[in-house]
Amino acid sequence: MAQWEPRIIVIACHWCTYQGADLAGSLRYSYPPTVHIVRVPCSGRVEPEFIAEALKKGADGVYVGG
Amino acid sequence: MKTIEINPMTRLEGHGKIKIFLDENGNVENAFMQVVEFMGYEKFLKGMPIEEVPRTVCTICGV
Amino acid sequence: MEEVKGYVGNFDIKIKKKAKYVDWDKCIGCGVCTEICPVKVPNEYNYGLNQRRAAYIEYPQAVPKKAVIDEPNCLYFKTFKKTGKPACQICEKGIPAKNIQGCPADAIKFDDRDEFVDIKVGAVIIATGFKPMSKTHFKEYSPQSPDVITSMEFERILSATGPTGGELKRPSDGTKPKTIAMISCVGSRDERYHSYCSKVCCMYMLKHARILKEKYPYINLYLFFIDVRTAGKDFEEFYVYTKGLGAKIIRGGRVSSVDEKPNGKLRVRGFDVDLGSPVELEADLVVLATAIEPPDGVDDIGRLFSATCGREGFLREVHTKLYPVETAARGVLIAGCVQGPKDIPESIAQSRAAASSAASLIIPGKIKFEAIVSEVDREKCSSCGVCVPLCPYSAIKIETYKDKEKAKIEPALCAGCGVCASACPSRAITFHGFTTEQVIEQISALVEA
Amino acid sequence: MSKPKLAYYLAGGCGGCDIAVVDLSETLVDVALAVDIVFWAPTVADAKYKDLEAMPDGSIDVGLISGNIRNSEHEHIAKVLRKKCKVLIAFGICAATGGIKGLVNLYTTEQLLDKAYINTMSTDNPDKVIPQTSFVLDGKYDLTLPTLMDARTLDQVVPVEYYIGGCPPHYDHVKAAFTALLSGQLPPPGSWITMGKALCEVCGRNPVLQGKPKKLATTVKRTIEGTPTEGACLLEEGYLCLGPITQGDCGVKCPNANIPCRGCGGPIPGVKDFGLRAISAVASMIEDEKLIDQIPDPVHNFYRYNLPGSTLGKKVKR
Repeated sequence: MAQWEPRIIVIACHWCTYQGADLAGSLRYSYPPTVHIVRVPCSGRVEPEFIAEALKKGADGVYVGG
Repeated sequence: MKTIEINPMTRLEGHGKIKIFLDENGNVENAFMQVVEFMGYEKFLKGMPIEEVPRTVCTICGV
Repeated sequence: MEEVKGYVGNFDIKIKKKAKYVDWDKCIGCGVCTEICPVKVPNEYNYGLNQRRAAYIEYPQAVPKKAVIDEPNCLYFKTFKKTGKPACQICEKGIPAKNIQGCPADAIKFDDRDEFVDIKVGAVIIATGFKPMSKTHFKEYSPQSPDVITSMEFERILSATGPTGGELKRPSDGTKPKTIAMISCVGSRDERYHSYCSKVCCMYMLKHARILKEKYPYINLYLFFIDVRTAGKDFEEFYVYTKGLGAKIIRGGRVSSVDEKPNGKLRVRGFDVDLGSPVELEADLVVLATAIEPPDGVDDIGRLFSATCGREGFLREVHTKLYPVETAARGVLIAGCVQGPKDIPESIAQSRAAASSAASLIIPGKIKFEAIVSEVDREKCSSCGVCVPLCPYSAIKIETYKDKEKAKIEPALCAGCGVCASACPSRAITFHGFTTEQVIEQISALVEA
Repeated sequence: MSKPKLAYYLAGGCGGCDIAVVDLSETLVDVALAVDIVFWAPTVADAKYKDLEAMPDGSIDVGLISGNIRNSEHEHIAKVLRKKCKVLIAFGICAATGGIKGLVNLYTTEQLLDKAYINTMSTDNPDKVIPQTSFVLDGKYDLTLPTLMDARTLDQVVPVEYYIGGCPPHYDHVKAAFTALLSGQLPPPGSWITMGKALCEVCGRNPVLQGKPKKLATTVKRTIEGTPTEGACLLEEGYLCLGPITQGDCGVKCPNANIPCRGCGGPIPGVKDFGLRAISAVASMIEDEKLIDQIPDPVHNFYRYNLPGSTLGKKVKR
């Protein structure tokens, strides 16, 4: 059986974290396929509801970057 | 054994029922008043600032 | 700058013009008052290396070349405040007993008041320059010695209009220095103060060296560098040429100390990587290339315009490469050292970029906005006011709507961060493009995928 | 036309909502004349569950349920009422979002029973007897009790047409709701029968209504600390009033008495999770993020009336 990988939702600020993820992509770094990125215009746009919803729907972790 | 169940007990706040057991002659052999409600304030108030408690516990019974 | 209202295309700015106590319409810039005024104070323009009068013209090339009276130091005002009686007035009336005439243009105006000017502009360029770091921070370099000076002070000493009239003199005793040591990176590239490189010091130190060596070839010149940074067109050539003139370049990290010696000389101790050993020399004058710092009050100006400062205190551009002169506040542009240390060619290039960005912003007469902005549904708004102090761009105002005070977002000011929509307790604010439902759907789809 | 039929059931509540209806006083007489109350248990009428079960499906026009759904009996009667009623209303904050009694979701049933029946200083229960769902006494008396469950809101058990907030709803609010019900002027199903706006919009302490901006709180205070400035916004003063998030049908009773709102009016329409919105709003109103550590007892503060109805609903219990 494949090793369990946590399912992580990343809520990424358009101006920094998302750019960082983009840069990671252009540098051909890899990250696990269980990490999913949601772009928001600013980490100020993150509502507590987003985090709670992700966890409730079954995410193992939420990473807010901004 | 014949039984009579009064469910719910009315004209009061809080849930209760009465179960009466009758013998062969139709006389009451035994009767039980059961409280079906359970709240748990003892536990879930833990940690609440003391000044908030009075206006919280008034919901134990609102009548 | 007293007050800023409005937004790109419609700034209303209130500017305070300080009272000058000289009628500039009459002043002819003759300088009589600056000679007869009896009060002497340190001259800020020359970093206190000489003195000016309380009535003065800021610097010889000042435009317009008009005199002002320095109220806190002027005898007239000092006496007037204490006794309620006018005194001195020499600048106005002269000293008749000694046959000295006062202002020939009758321009002195002791009853001058601060003026407020309101202007309407479409865009703003902030170019408030920089501040050279003070030498007082560097105890290891004997800042108490008058012969330890900053490069800016040295620049004034070398200037023909400077405190010495362009003559090379030690500030302490007025003798001509025979050995000069210059130290780079004082406060820059130093974790204790500023981690950044001030960028221009290497080149202006070489410039000073070249001026000195061309004018006074017999002077011993020691330039201490961590390393010599000459990136830029013709800069390396300049460096090679200056070295050829006989300026001695010592590379090898920071100078460890400058000490005053009883004979009035300064002992400089450092390390030379080329020799691989410590070096020590006696100098008559030590010049510290202190760091370029953000100008005083830059954060206040930034706040007035909702432009943000970076970690080092310089105003921050939106994007280093793509939006180098734009700030987070639309219509507010930056140029020069207020954005970060830079040299003159770069400042000019940047200011021209800022000027053309401003022009292209306002000339069309219309401005396009991003559709990604927040909007208040005022029917739903509960007037709670949570959003107003939250907006980093001051785009939310309270406005009467159907007899109740409701929030209103000015789309021209909204930068599309969405903070208000996230915080709105009534869910009355919609952030177009990233609505709560949209983001939650995205999250749900990704979690369930 | 016959009079509309009304049913009222108190599930896991305290009866305060029943009293709010009784508080209508003279108006209640008009209401009682205008409607036919077919069931009101256990508080006011003598109706029994079996009477209710015997009624034809869809025969009741309006059913009101107050209290949350806490055990199998509540769940059963809620389902029965759903069948019998054309319109079902979650009456009061317990039915709508879970209420104070919904805080049981912070613990397991075992933990709660342990505290109530075994583990307190004043309890004398050497045999550690706790209530059982079924029990046969002396081999012949067959007794049953409903099964305790996590608290749920009414709409987590059966579909609900309307919601009314308040702990309990203010009688003026009840009056307005009854008037709307009897006149048939009802909002679309799924709505709250409320003003739909936050307490702030009717609060005399709200500086915004006077055209002044609301200032950020520079301290966080408990209700017992100091006295609020007269007429000043409690939130500005650091009292963590939940007025901005709570529907203001109550007549601003608490803030008018210098007591910060705790959210019994329920969330503003469009808000799914009151607690999270409250956290977001309060966090937005605090000047320094270090103050967040000073918020006393966040779970009881933000989730006092709405834990079962919130997104997470309960504490994960292992």
